Amino acid sequence: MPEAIQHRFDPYSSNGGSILAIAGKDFAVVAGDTRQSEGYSIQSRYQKKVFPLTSKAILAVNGFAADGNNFVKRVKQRLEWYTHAHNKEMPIKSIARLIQTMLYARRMFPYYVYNVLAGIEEDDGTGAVYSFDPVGSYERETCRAAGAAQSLLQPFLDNQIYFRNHTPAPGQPPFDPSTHPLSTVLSILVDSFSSATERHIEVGDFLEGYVILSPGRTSDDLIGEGVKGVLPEGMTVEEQDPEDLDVQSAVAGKGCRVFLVRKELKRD
Amino acid sequence: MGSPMEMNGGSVIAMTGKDCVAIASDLRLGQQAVGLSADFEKVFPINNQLYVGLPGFATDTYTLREHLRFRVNMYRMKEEREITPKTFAHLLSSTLYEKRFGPYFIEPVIAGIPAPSAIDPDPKPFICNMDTIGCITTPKDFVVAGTATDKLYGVAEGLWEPDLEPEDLFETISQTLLAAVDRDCISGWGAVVHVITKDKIITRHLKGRMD
Amino acid sequence: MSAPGGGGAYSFSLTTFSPSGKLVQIEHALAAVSGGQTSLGIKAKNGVVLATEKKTPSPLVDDSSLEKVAMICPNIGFVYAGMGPDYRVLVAKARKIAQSYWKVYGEYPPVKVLVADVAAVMQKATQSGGVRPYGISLLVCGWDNHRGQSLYQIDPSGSFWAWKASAIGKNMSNAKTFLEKRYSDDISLEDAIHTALLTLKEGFEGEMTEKTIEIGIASVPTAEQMEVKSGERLPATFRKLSEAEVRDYLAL
Amino acid sequence: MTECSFGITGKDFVLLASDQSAGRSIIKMKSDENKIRQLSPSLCMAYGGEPGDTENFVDFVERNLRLYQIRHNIELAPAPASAYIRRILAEAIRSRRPYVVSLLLGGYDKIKDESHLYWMDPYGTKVKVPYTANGLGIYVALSTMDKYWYPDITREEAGQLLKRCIDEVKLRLAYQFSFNAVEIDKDGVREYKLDGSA
Amino acid sequence: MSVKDPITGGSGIGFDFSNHARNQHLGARMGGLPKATSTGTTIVGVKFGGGDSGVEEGVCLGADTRATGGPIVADKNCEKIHYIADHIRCCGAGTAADTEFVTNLISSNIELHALSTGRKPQVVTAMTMLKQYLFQYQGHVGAYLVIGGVDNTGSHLFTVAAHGSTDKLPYVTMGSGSMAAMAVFESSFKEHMTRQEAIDLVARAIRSGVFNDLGSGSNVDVCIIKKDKTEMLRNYEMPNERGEKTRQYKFRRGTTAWTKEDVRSLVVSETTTPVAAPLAAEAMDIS
Amino acid sequence: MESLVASLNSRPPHLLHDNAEENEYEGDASLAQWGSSGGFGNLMGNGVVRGMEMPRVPDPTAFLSHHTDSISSNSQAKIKLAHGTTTLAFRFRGGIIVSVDSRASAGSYIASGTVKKVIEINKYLLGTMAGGAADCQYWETYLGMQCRMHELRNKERISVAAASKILANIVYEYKGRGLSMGTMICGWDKTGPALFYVDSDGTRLKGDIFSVGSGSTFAYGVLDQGYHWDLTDEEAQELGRRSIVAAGHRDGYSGNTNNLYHVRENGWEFLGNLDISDLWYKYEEEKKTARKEKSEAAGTGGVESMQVE
Repeated sequence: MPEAIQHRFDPYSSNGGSILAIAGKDFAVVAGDTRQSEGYSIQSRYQKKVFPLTSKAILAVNGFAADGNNFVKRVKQRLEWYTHAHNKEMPIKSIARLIQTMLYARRMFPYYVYNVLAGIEEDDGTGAVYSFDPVGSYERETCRAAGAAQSLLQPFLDNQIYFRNHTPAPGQPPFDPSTHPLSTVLSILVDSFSSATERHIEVGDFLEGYVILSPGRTSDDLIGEGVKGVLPEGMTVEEQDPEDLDVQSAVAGKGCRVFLVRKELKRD
Repeated sequence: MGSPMEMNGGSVIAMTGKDCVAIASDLRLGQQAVGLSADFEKVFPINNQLYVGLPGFATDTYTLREHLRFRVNMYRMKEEREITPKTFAHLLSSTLYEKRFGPYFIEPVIAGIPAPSAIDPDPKPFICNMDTIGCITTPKDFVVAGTATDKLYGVAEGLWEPDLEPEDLFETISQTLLAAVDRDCISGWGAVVHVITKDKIITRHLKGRMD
Repeated sequence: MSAPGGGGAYSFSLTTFSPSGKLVQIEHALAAVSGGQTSLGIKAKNGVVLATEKKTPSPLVDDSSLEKVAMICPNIGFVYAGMGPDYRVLVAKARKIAQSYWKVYGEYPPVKVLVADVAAVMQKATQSGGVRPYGISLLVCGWDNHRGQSLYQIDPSGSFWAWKASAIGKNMSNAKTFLEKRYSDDISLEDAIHTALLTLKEGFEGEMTEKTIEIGIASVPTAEQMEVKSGERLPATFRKLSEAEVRDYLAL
Repeated sequence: MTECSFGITGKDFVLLASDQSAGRSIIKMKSDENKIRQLSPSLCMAYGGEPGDTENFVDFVERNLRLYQIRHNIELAPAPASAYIRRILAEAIRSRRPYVVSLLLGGYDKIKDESHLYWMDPYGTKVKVPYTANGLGIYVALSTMDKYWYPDITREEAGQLLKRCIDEVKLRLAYQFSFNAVEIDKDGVREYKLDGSA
Repeated sequence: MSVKDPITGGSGIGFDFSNHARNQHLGARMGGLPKATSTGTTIVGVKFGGGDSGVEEGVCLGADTRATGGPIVADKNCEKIHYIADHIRCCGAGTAADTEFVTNLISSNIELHALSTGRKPQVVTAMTMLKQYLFQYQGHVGAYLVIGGVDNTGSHLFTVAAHGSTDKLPYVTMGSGSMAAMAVFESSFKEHMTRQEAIDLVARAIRSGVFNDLGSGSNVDVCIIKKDKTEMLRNYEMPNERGEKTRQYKFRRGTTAWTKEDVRSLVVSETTTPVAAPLAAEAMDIS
Repeated sequence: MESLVASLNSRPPHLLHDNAEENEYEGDASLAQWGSSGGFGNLMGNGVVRGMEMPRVPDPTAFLSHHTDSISSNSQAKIKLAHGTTTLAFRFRGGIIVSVDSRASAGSYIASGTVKKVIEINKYLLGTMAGGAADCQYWETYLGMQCRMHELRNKERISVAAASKILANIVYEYKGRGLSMGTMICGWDKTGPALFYVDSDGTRLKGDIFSVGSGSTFAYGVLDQGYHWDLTDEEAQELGRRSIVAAGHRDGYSGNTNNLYHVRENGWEFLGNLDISDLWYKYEEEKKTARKEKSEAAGTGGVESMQVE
C-alpha cells in the first residue's frame, strides 16, 4: 500500500563541538569547547558542555545539545533523589552505571549524546574517566575524546598520553600513562583543543572545563603556591566552592577540590 | 559499504622540515574490512627529489601512476630536463581536472625539493596535496590524505614544529602517521617513510601495528 | 585510380619528392622567404634582440596596423621573413600552443619546447595532402628558467636551429656576414640592439625610422623578478620596444 | 560471488586451486567445471565472477597472450602479463559494460627463476602476494594460510596447506564445493592431484 | 569523448568523461561518491570613488582564506582572489577546483584575446566568457564568482553564479558567508568611498563572514583595482594566527621503531636481462 | 497494520502514546527514587525495561534504523554505535577457553581499543560481546542479576542452559526492534563445561566451538585447524589466543588486545590482556625460529614439522 506522504519524524540535530577527559593518578581533568553550532551557523559561542554532578564527578555531554541538556537534567534529578534517600553523594562508579541504564532505557529512541564522565573514585581516590556510547555501553579509561573532533583529538592523546609507538630510550623503563603530572595534562589539553580548533570548523570560541583533585593530593595545586608552571599560558582558574557548584550541596564533598579552568580559543 | 575512497584503505602524509621534506604512507591494501597485502606502497618516486603519494581507490592508484610515469617520461624526453615539484603538481592537477565529471578516486600528495637553478640557487622544500578533481593546496607545514585524513590532521597539527632536521622530521612524521592509522580500521599494517634532503633520500619501513 | 581534378602523375600532392631527392615546394617556400623583408636576431649575454624592417608598399598604407614582431607568450617573441598571412596563422597557433602548455604545467613553455611544437606544425604542412608549406622563416627569441635566453630559427621545412645571431629574408647573406664580423660572445643586450640596427642599415632602402623598424627584446630577469607573488603573474621577459624607444636607439 | 580459489607460492613453484561449481541462482548446474585456465606455458589463472563475463574475459586474455607470443616469439613473463590483465580490467571498468571478473594469477618467471602470484579484483586492483585466496576463500582460509605458510615452504607442505584450506571451506561454508588444482613451475603447468578431496 | 572549449573552440581544457559511467556504477554499488574540496566562503566586492567625489574610481575585492572538505579545514590560507588579467580579478566560491580552473581558463583566453586584439580586455568580456562557459555546463561546474576590474570604460563589478546568471551591482557578496558580509554592506555601504574606506568596509565584511560563518575563516585577502594600478593585499588582516603551543613536541631521536632502512643514492638504476635466445626455442614447443 | 492505525488516528503520529505507562522520570518515581536496586530501578521483573521509551512513529524500527547504525550498517546515520569484533569460545577436555579482541569501531574510526568484550556475569559464568556493545553489556549484566535471583530462590547455581535461555527469551521479546547481539554464554555447571550461543534473532545453540563477529571467519580458520578435544590447557589457551590474533590481523574491524579466559570447574580464570600486534610479531618470529630448527634438523619428516605451534 503506498504510504501517504508524510514529514519524516527527525528529532535529531548535530551541534558540533568536542569534549575531552583525562584521568591522572590523583586528579581528573574534563573539558569541552563552548561553541554550539548547526550547519555553518554558530548558535552560541558560550554554551556549556561540561556539568558538575557531585563534588567529585563531572559529566561532559556532546552531540545533540537539546538531548544533552535534558539528559544532564535528568541525571541530576536522579542524583538528588539518591542523595535524599541515602544521605550521601553517589560514587562515580555508580553514576556511571546509572547513566548506562538511563541511556539504555532509550535504546529504541536514543539520546543522541556522547557522554564522558570524569571524577575521583570514592574508594581509592584515583582519577577516573568513563565514556559512553549513545545507548549506554561504557568503559573506564585513562583518557577519552568525544564529539565532532574526536578523531582529531584522540590519536593525539594516544601519542601524548598513552605514548603509543614510543620506544623508550635505552635503559629507560617503559612509559607509564598514569605518571603524567597535572601540568603536562593541562598543556596537552590546551594544545589538543587549539589543534582541533585549527582543523575542525565546529570547534572554537572557549575551552572550559574542570579539574578535580583527589583529597589525598598534596603537590602541584592549581591555586596558591606552585601555580607557576602548572597552568598553561592564557588559562584562567577559579576554585569552586562546593556550595556554589550546581549540585545538591546538602552533603558536602569529602575533600575533593574542584577548579573551573577556562581558556580562549580562536573564534573563526 | 562506503565510497570507493574507503574500498581499499590507506593514508599518506607529507611534512616539511629544515631543507628537507618527508612523505610517508601506510602499507595496507584491503578489500573493505579484509587486509590483503601489507606491502602496498602508495608513495612513488617521480625523479630524484620528487615523490608522489596516491592514496584512494587502489586500481586508480595503479592507473594514475602508470599515466604519470608516461607523462613524466615524455616530459623528460621532450624538455630534456627533470620536472620540478611545482610543475608536476600542475601536471597532475590538470590530469585530474580533465576527469572532472568522472574523477579518479585519488587524493594525491606531493613532496619534493626542486633542483637549484640560476634564478633560484637555494630552492625551498615543496609539499602540496589535491582533492580528487585537482584543487591544489600548498601549505607551509604538512599535507595529508587518505582514509585517516581527520586523524592525521589532528595529530599533525599538534606535533609538527617548524625547521626540524631530517632525523627529527623522521620521528615527527612517523609518530604522526602511526598515531593516526592506529585509530583507523582500514589504514596501517606497517608504514614507509621517505625523508628527502638535498643530497640523499632516507627510506625506512616502520614497525607498525599489524591488526 | 586517378586523383580528383586530373592532371599529371606527380600532381596529386604538392609535397612529392623530385627525382633528385628534393621537395621542390620547400625550395619554393624558401624562395618566398628570401624575397621577404629582412629580419634578424642576436643573442646577448643578458638577453636577445629581434629586429626587422617594416616597409609599406605605399605611403598611403596606415602602418600602425602592421605588426611584425609578435609576443607569443610573456617569455617568447617571434619575427619572420616571407608571407605575412602565413605568419599571422602561425602566430595564432603558437599562442594557443603556449596557452595550452600553461594550462597543463602552470608555466609558459621553454623556448625550445615551443619552437619544437611550432616546427612540428610547419613540418606537417610539408607532408600532408592538400596543403602547402608555410612561406616563412621564423626567428624566435625568449628566456626560460631551463636554458636561459635563446634564439632559434625555424624554416618552412620545419627544421630549426639555435643561433647566436641570424638573419632571414632578402638581405640575409649580407646581414649574416655582417653579424659574423660584429658578434662577440659577451655582447650586452644594449650593444646587441645597436648591432641589430647597424646590420639592418646595411642594404636598407629608404629611411630607417621608428615607423619602418620593429624591435623586440627578451631580457634575463633578476631572481627578485622571478619570485612568485600571490595573486600575481610573473612579469613578462619579452617585450616590444615602443616607437619612442626605437627612435631613441636610432638617434644614438 | 559463490566461488572460492586459493594460490600458494613456494620458492620455485605455485599451486592454484579453484572450486568447480557452476550454476544459476540457487541451482548448481555443474560441479566439475574447470575454472583454472592456462594462459601461456607457465601462467595460469583461477577466475570467478559474473557468469558469461568470466568466459569472455578469460578467452580474450588467453588469445591475446597467445598472440603476443606468436608475434614476439617470446612468452610474456608473469609480471608484465599481470600488468596487461590489470589494464584490461581497469579499462573495461570505464566502459559501458565492465567485466565483473576477479582472479588469481599464478605463474613462473623462467628468466628470473621466481614464482609469482597476483590477486586481482574486477576494478583492476592488483596485489602481488606470496599466498592468497579469492571469493569465499578469503574469509575462511586466509588466516589458515597466515599460520601455516612459510617463505621456504616445500611442495609437500604447500599441498598439505591447500588441503587444510579446502577442509576449512568444507567445514565452514554453507556451499558444497569440489576443487581442482594445478601446479606451475619451471617445467610448465601440470594438474595437481588433490587426493580424495576433489 | 571530450568537450571542445566553447570560448576558443579549440583544445582548451576539455573534459574527459571516460570514468563517468564507471563511477555511476561504483557510486550505486558502494553508496556515495567522494566530495570535492569546497570553499564554504565569504567573497565580496565593492565599487568606490568616481562620480563627483574626486576620488579615482576603482573596485575593491575581498575574500577569506579557508578551504574546507566537510567539517575539516583543508587549507587555512588559500587564495580565493584569482588573476584574470592585470586589471581584472575574480573571487571564487563553490567547488574549489572549479573556481581555480575556470578562472585559469578565462585568464588564458583573455590573454589570447589581448594578444590578438592588441588592447586591454574589458571586464565585461571576461564576465561574458565566464557566464557562457558556466551556462554550457548547466551548473555542474560549481563556480560562484565575484569579478571586478577597471578598463577603458570605467570600473565594473559583477557576480556570476554557477548556472551562468550574472548581476551587476555596486556592492556584492557570495559564498556561505554572503549573508554575514551583506549585513555589513547593507548597513555601511556608501557611494564614492575613498580607497581606504572601501578597504576597511571590505575587510569588515570579510571579518563578519570569518567569525560568523563556519565555512569561512582565517585571514582577509583584499585586492584594490584602479585604472593604472592593481594592489593585491594578500593576508591584509590576520586575525586568526595560531598562538604558540604550550609544549614542545620534538621527539627523542630513536623513538620510532623501524625495521628496514635504505639510504638511497639519487641515481635510479635499471637492469635489463637479455632474454631472446633461450626462450625462443622453448616458446616454439608450446603451440 | 500499524501504519493503517496511525493514519486513521486523528493525532499526528509522533504525538501518539503507546499504552505503556508514562516515562518514570515524569510520573511515578517510587521505585527509581527509593529503591535500593541501584541502576536497575527501572526494570520490571520479567526482564522488560519498564518505560522503555519508544519514538511515537508508525514504524519505530524504521526510525531506529534511519537514525542509528544499529540494525544495518547505515553509514549515513548520525548516531554511530560501537561495532566490530572477534570473539570465540570452545569447549575441550580442560574446560572452556574464551578469547576475544578489544576493538570497537564507529565507521572506520577505532572508537576504542580497550573494550572488555568478556562480561563476567558471575564467578562461574562468562558472556561475550559482539554486535551492539550496549545491548550485550546491559542484558548480560541484567542476566547476572537474574542468575543471582535464581541462586537465592533455589539454593543452587543456575545451569548454563537455563541462564542462556533467560537471555535468549529477553532478546526474543525485542525481536525486530533493532537489538544487535551475538553472544556466547560459557560456564561450568553440573553437566560440566557448557557453551551456548545466543543472538538477537533469538537463536540459541549449544555447541563446542563458536566464533562470533566480523572477524569470526578468520578465527575459525585457525581454530578449526588446531582444535581437538584432548588439547592440553596450555595448547588450548594458545589456540584461543592464536585464533584471535589471526582475526585481528586480517579483519580491519578487530584487533588491539586479546583477553583470554579459561573456565574450569571452580570458576573462570582471567589469563591476561596481551597486545595483538605484539603477539603477531612474536608468532612471526617463532615461525622463523621453528623453520631454522627444522632445517638444522634436516631429514626428520618435513611434513609433520609443519605443526609449529
